[in-house]
Amino acid sequence: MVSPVVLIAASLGFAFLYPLVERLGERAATRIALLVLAAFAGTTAGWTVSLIGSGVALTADTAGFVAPLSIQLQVTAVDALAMTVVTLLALAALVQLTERATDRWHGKQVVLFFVLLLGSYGLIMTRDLFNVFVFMEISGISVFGLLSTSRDGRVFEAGFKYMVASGLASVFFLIGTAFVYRSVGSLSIADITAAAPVALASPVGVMGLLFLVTGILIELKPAPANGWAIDTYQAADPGIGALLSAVNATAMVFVLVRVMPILAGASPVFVPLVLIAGAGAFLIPQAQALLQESFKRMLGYSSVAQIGLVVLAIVIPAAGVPFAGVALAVPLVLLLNHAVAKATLFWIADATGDDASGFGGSLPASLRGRPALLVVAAIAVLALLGLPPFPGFWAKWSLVMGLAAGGHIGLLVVVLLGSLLEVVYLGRWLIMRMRHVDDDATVVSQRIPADFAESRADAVSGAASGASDASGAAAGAIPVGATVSLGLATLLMAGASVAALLGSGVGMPVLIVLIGVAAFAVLDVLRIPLRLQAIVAIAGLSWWGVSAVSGAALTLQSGFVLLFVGGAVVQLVALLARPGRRAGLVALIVGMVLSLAALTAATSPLEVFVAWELMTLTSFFLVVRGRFAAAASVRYLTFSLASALLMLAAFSLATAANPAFGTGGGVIGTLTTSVPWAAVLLALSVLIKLGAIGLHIWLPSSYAEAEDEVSSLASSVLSKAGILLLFLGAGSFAAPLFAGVALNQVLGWIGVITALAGGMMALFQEDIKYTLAYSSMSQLGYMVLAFALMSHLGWVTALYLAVNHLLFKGMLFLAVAGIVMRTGTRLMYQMGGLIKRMPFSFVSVLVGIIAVSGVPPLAGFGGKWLLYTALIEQGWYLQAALALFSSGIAFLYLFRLIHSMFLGQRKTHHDTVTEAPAAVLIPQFVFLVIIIAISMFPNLLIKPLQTIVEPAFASSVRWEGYTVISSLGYWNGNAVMYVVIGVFLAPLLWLLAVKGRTYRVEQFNIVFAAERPHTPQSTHYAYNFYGHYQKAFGRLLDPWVERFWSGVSATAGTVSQTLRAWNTGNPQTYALQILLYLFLTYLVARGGL
Amino acid sequence: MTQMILTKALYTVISLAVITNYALILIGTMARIRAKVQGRVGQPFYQPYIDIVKSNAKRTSISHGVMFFLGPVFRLAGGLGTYLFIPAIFGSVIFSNFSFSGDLLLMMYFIFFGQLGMALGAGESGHPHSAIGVARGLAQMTAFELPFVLSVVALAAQYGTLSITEIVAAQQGGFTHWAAFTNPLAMIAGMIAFLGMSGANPFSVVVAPQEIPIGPPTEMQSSFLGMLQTNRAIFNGAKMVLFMNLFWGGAAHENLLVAILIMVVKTFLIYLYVTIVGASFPRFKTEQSIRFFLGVPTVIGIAAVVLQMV
Amino acid sequence: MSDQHTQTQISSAEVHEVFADLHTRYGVRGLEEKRADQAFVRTDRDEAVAVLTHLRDRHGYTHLAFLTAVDQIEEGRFELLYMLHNYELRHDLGVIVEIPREGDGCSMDTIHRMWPAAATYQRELREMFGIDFPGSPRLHEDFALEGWHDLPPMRKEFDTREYSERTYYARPGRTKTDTRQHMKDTIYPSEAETW
Amino acid sequence: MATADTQTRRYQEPGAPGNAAVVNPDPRTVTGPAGGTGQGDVQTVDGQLRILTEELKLANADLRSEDRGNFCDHPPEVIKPFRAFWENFLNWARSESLWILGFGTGCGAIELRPLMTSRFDMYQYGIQGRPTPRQSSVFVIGGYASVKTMKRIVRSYEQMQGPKFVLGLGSCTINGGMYWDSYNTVNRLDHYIPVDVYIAGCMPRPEALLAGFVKLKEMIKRGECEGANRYAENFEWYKANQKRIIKNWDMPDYNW
Amino acid sequence: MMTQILTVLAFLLMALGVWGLMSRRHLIRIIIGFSLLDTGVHLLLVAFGYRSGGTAPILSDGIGVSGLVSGAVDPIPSALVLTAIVIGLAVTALMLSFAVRMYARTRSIYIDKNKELKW
Repeated sequence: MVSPVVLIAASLGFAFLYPLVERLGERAATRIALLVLAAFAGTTAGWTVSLIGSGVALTADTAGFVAPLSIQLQVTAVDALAMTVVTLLALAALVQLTERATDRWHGKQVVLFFVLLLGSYGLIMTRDLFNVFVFMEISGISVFGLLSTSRDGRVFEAGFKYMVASGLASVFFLIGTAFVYRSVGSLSIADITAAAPVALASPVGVMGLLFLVTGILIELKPAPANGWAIDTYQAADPGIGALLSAVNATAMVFVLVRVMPILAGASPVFVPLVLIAGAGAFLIPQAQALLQESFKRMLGYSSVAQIGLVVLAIVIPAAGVPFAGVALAVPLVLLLNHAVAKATLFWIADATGDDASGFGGSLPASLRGRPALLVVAAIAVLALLGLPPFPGFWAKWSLVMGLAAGGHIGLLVVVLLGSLLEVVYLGRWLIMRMRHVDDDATVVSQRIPADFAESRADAVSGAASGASDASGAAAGAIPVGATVSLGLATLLMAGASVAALLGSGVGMPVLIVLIGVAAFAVLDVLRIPLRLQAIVAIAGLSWWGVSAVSGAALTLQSGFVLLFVGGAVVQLVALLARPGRRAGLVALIVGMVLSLAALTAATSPLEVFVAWELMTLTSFFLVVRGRFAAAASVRYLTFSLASALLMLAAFSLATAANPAFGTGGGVIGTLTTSVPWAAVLLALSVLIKLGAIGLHIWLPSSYAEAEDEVSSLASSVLSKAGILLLFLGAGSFAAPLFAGVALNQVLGWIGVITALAGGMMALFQEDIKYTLAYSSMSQLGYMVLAFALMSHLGWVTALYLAVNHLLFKGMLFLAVAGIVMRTGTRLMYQMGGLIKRMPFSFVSVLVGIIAVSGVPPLAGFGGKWLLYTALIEQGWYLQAALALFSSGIAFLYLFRLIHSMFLGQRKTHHDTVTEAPAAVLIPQFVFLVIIIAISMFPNLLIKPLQTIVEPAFASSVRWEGYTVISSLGYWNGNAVMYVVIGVFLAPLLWLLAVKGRTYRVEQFNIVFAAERPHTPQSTHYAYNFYGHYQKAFGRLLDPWVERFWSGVSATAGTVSQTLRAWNTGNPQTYALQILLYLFLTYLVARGGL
Repeated sequence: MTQMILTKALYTVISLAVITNYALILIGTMARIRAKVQGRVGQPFYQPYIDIVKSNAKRTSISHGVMFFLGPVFRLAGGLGTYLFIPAIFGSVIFSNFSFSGDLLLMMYFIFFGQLGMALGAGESGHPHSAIGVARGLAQMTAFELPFVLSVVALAAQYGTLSITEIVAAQQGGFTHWAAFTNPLAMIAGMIAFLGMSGANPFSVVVAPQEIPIGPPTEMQSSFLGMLQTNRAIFNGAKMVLFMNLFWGGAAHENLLVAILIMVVKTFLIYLYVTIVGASFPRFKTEQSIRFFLGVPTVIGIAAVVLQMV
Repeated sequence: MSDQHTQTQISSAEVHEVFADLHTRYGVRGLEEKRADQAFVRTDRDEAVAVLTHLRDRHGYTHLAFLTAVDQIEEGRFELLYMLHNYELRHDLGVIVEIPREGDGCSMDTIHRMWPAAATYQRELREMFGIDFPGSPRLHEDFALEGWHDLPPMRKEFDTREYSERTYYARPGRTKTDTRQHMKDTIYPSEAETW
Repeated sequence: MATADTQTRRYQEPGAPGNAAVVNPDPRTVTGPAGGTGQGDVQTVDGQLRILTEELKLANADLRSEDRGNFCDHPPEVIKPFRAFWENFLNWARSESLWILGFGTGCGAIELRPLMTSRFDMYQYGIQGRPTPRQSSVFVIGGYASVKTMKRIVRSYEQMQGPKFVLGLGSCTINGGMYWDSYNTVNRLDHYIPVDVYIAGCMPRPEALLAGFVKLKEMIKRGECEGANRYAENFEWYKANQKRIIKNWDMPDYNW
Repeated sequence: MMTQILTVLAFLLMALGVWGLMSRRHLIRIIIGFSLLDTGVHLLLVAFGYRSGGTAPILSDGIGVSGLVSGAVDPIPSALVLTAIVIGLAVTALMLSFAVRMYARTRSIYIDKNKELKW
């Protein structure tokens, strides 16, 4: 095996030789440099393989002595792995760097680059304290040198600050080293570690170690003493930034890893000290990054934050499922995940030349129309956010589990909060890059032209244009070098992800999600048209769904699989109406459906969470495709991931209390926890996903601004995930929480208020998709209410409502999709009179709204009957009354919907509108037939649902023929249907018999106070249809929730503003901050003043 | 089986004939009583019949489309259905109608059936006033629905059932057993809601003839109008019978004719109450009536429900 | 109080003062004092707008009560009458402007910029007399008549009876009786004595 | 009833000028719709007046082209009454349920109001007001009809569903009354819409109006009020008359 | 004793350096302060390696390895200091060069005119 010394020597040697090599010509020299790097990579990879196999470390002593006299270099498997990744990233970085370098700097840059590499290797391998200092300085000097090659003139200022700070850090480190040496008499880390409990436990020793660790921490750029580092990231060329973040920082972390045993041995104060430092370093920059206007600076904040997280992970023994038992696996994976992702992002900033960040319509949509780059960027961002299937996810999971298991609740909060902030700014960046060029990223509610003018262009939904046509962003060619670097990094990430995924122990369903997405992504790459993809997806999903449930008994799991897969398959037919290609659409839909299915099949909390996250991600990328969905998808991502993080917290708390938590899977009550807080967090998480009142502000715009087919899927299928989770966690909610009030009672009230508020808000929407979105919110409220009853009838109702909602909301959204497709507007008052042009759509909407509003004889009434019976049975009288009231409200907005679109006056320019395409109609009529069937024969649906609920509750209703009888009342859907047919036919026949000659006249042939109507626009009563309702309720209808969240957002902004003002840009301030940091560590170590 | 169906059909026809004729005569009589109060001769008590015949005798009619055509059919079907889901006379086989198909909840939701159909028909007429009337009507409907629902829930809680027959059964044995006296708060809330339901003053803004000529049926004429007039009678009858059943002990006697007489008297009084209130108060604006219903009557309803809970 | 309100606050001398001012400035002539609170003056077409502006801004005649025209067909001209009112003095001042009846001369400067309401009067005058007010808003839209194509009906050369007979199918057999006489003779013969 | 009759007689002596009491002029006897060169002749303006196209659809030629699709183009049709007994029964119902269109076309409308009061109590005769032409069966033309109002009268009349009846109230509807030589008031209402009963006077009192209604009821019961059919039969003639005076015809040829 | 004096001196020097670093606006003076700080640290290292009365840790013929171990001052700090001085020099040089570039860019040698990057 190659000795570690060789690597150091080779780096140094090559750096010195490079000027000679350069004489061979620039290209040749670059190639040789790359070859050398490749050889390094081969070496380190070789080490990794053999060391993992053997499990021992590779040691080399220099200068012919043995330790402690000599400087010892040592490589463990972890080190080797890190070095491999660092080398590979360096390889990628070199490609990128040499291409971007100016002539003036070219050769020198390579030399400095190799010196930096040398320093990094050294930092990782050395086991000598002073040698650490040397390598630190070597890295530092090479970084300063590299910095000065940047194009941005401000880099000197930044570099100067860096030098001051790094100089101070060196001083601390040296002082510390000196103290340690004085106390121990050796510089070998192994010796010091051994001697630490005795020799360094004295105040002097601790003082020395304090200097030492502060020096190391400063080098790790911990907030709040890291302004200089941020400035550097901002000013440096992105390539250099990538090196700094990926290579240098990674190596520095290893110093801490080396020193940690010494610290831990010397004094118990150091572990909390480093934990606090790590927590601060993680949380503060996340907050500071919120308002950044420079992407590089934002990445800088993110980098330092990530290192903070790694520092935390180094200290906390992780107890989660993945990588259990492998020492340092969590920090290492976090670190490497960060290194690769961050380098990628820096290179993307370089490739697109786009250094803007923040949120606003003027920002460039620089990734639009560059699918490959977008995928790479998305992977990097997701990996950085610690989302599955990227390695960081598993590490974060373990870390959080470890935190909970260790009882570090405060740190848990810090990690989750920091992660959420990171989601906000990184997600925002990604969304702004990939948004449609027309989108000014302000759309979170309906848009109505100020003059009520008919303007087609304005209101055309995203669906009308699609993603593929958008190429407004000037897509300059990406340099070859960047392509190679990004490709390499992405491959690295992909490989790591696959490895981590396979090692994580998650089951097949989760893997199938990824395989599905990947398969359809391949179809996209092969430029297969959308229709073909849709057919493949329909066939595949049908086959998969059938094979998943065939033969299985009807349980919650198979029931929901049927619901998810069946609902999605039917709606996928609508995609056949869209010609051309839509990159990613089918892949993401398939991914979403499969992840929903995976959710049902999950057998451990980890699997549940992975499936949940995958569902969130796929749906997020579906939502963001909408033409004006930027602002909406920011909300969607933020709230969805907040929900996920809450769930993570809940799971970690529950697992900490009960290691057997959540194993089993797919049955009611799997996720039952007896920890009250875990139950509350779980409920909150689900409530966010269900758009419960107060947490709903993401829902309307996300559903409405997504593409039309996506809206339909999201509203009808996706929204049921929350319901599934409620059932999975069912047992958690019944236990009394405080003052004898159980969580389910709170849930019930939240449910009914959501139902009412959603309906109220739907009343006043002009935009049809917003109406339906709010309607979904309201309907989900009903489901929560029914579920919260915790009774047999309640649960049957919840499931019944879920099925019913899937059917009618799918129908309505698809019908609306067809109408929007044909009329080119989403504003209801711009439609009207379409019944004659689109009769089939009308029938579908009519049946849909009858089903929603619960008017007998259609199936909706079954849901209402069950609901009120269940509510009154449980003594929830007021809830029952409120639910009935909101069902009246539902009737109102639904009538408005059908009236404004189909009845009233048809606009002259809609005279030639044709019926929606068959592909859009077919799924609607499939649903319609199902609705009619279960209306005629309610037992077809209710009985299976009873079977599903049976394991939890004994049946409380009985059947007599078609009559379902509860303790309160009865309902015979079949008889009602016949009576209705009877009472309908009798008057109809009478009318046909007695009516005189009937003339079919047009809509303008109305009595109009002896005038004639002027134009259809001025005759169609649709705008502000329920103005009087608004008037009656007055201030009650003010957007309180919106205001609250705006307040939260503004507060976060203020906090961020305040925090970032700390980084004044003055090196002297920074120096002072570093001194204060030292003082602070001293205070923490002392345990206060 | 066939015989059973035929018998049921016959009973249905009898039941419908009784309620239709009774309600028509009631409307005519009430108009005449109102005229007398105003010092007029007033229209003949059979004027509603003439009007319906006249409407149906129109030689031409116009239709704005399928939904316009079907709107009155829906409306009448809603009225018929509402009546047919209520057991009109307690204990009578002939007048039990189709109450076996569902309970109070079915009836409450079936009211929407006719409203929806009519609203659709009115909507397709393309007349803005129709749409305005519908918007007002629906808004007002949801508003009075709240006190009504509260009173119904209070009743359901009181009697532990949602079956109308059982609610009536529980009220037998003297007027002190009537829900009106055992649960007066629910009765008050329900009877106030009934004012809104009947659409008389002060809640007649839906049809406001001067402002939005006649509201939803602005475009309805000829046979369509005739159906609406018929429905007005049946639907009114159904609602009065419902309220009689819910709060006023229903109509029960071993002798069917006496039972019908009881029904006639009780519904007459209920209708008289609506007429008196209607004659005494001016019309509310929509938002005023919404606020009204969501105010005092709702509070009374909540009180009724809370009384059942404690 | 109410007396003060109804009584004019201006003396004849003051009216003369105003007139003198207008006379010297714009050559306004022909002062006629019809009542204590009402006077008329005449001015030339070219000076009219200036006179009106002056009256409005300097003499407090801020209100345009009405604007109408009188067809002086015998003299071949229209008399436009701008009736102004002074709220403080409670005084009406009519400004009479003579314009030719025929041809291009049958037009007048618009005053809708001084009194926006004047536009409506001017529309009416355009429709009923055919007087043009170039620049006045919506001047050529129908005002009281819908789709009138004949001579402007208020011009005296327009024979309304002839037009009616030509257009509206007079019912034969219509006789004309003096109403007063008819009532005396036929309807209320007994009461007629008491009138 | 008797009171009303007496009062009618009291103020409407037959033979008085313009006091045609109750007349029922048939337009065909005055100026026939077919041919003729007299004063009441159809003046086809430049031969442009074509109401019906070859397919017997209304041409709606005066509408803007984009408006045409918004209106029905079916011409009115004559609808034969039923036979003896049944039609008599229906006519009885029609006569006992007279719903007036609430459209005061002229100053005479003021005389309609007292009918609702307790003193005259029109309800006892089965008469009541209705705010929309769709549901009304009687159109009371309240006095003079200017050209502008005529346009609205035509619209509203056509929007009523047959059988429908017209009461001409006041002398102006008969021969123009005091506006007989006005440039914008029609002289003979029956040239534009079929009139069933005229009530002469300027103004007639409510009693006269009631007498007119009674007369109308009698006529309906006798089956004499076929104005709607007359209108359909002589549609082109009526239309020509209407279009002759209504110059800006921005409505369909038949308003349905 | 010597060690203590040297240590105190080293810390004084460091304090002086820090003071210079923190209080001066002129870039060159800051760098001088920085150098003082460095020197202080070097002194500290030397002080920690000092052994009272010890000889220079030079391996010569007169003194054997054992004598060196017992009699000489600790050689490692000295070696470290040598390295540190070299590194310090390099850093100082870089700092100076950066200062020059900063001056070239902003035409100001004062630190508060050279803080474009912030927040």
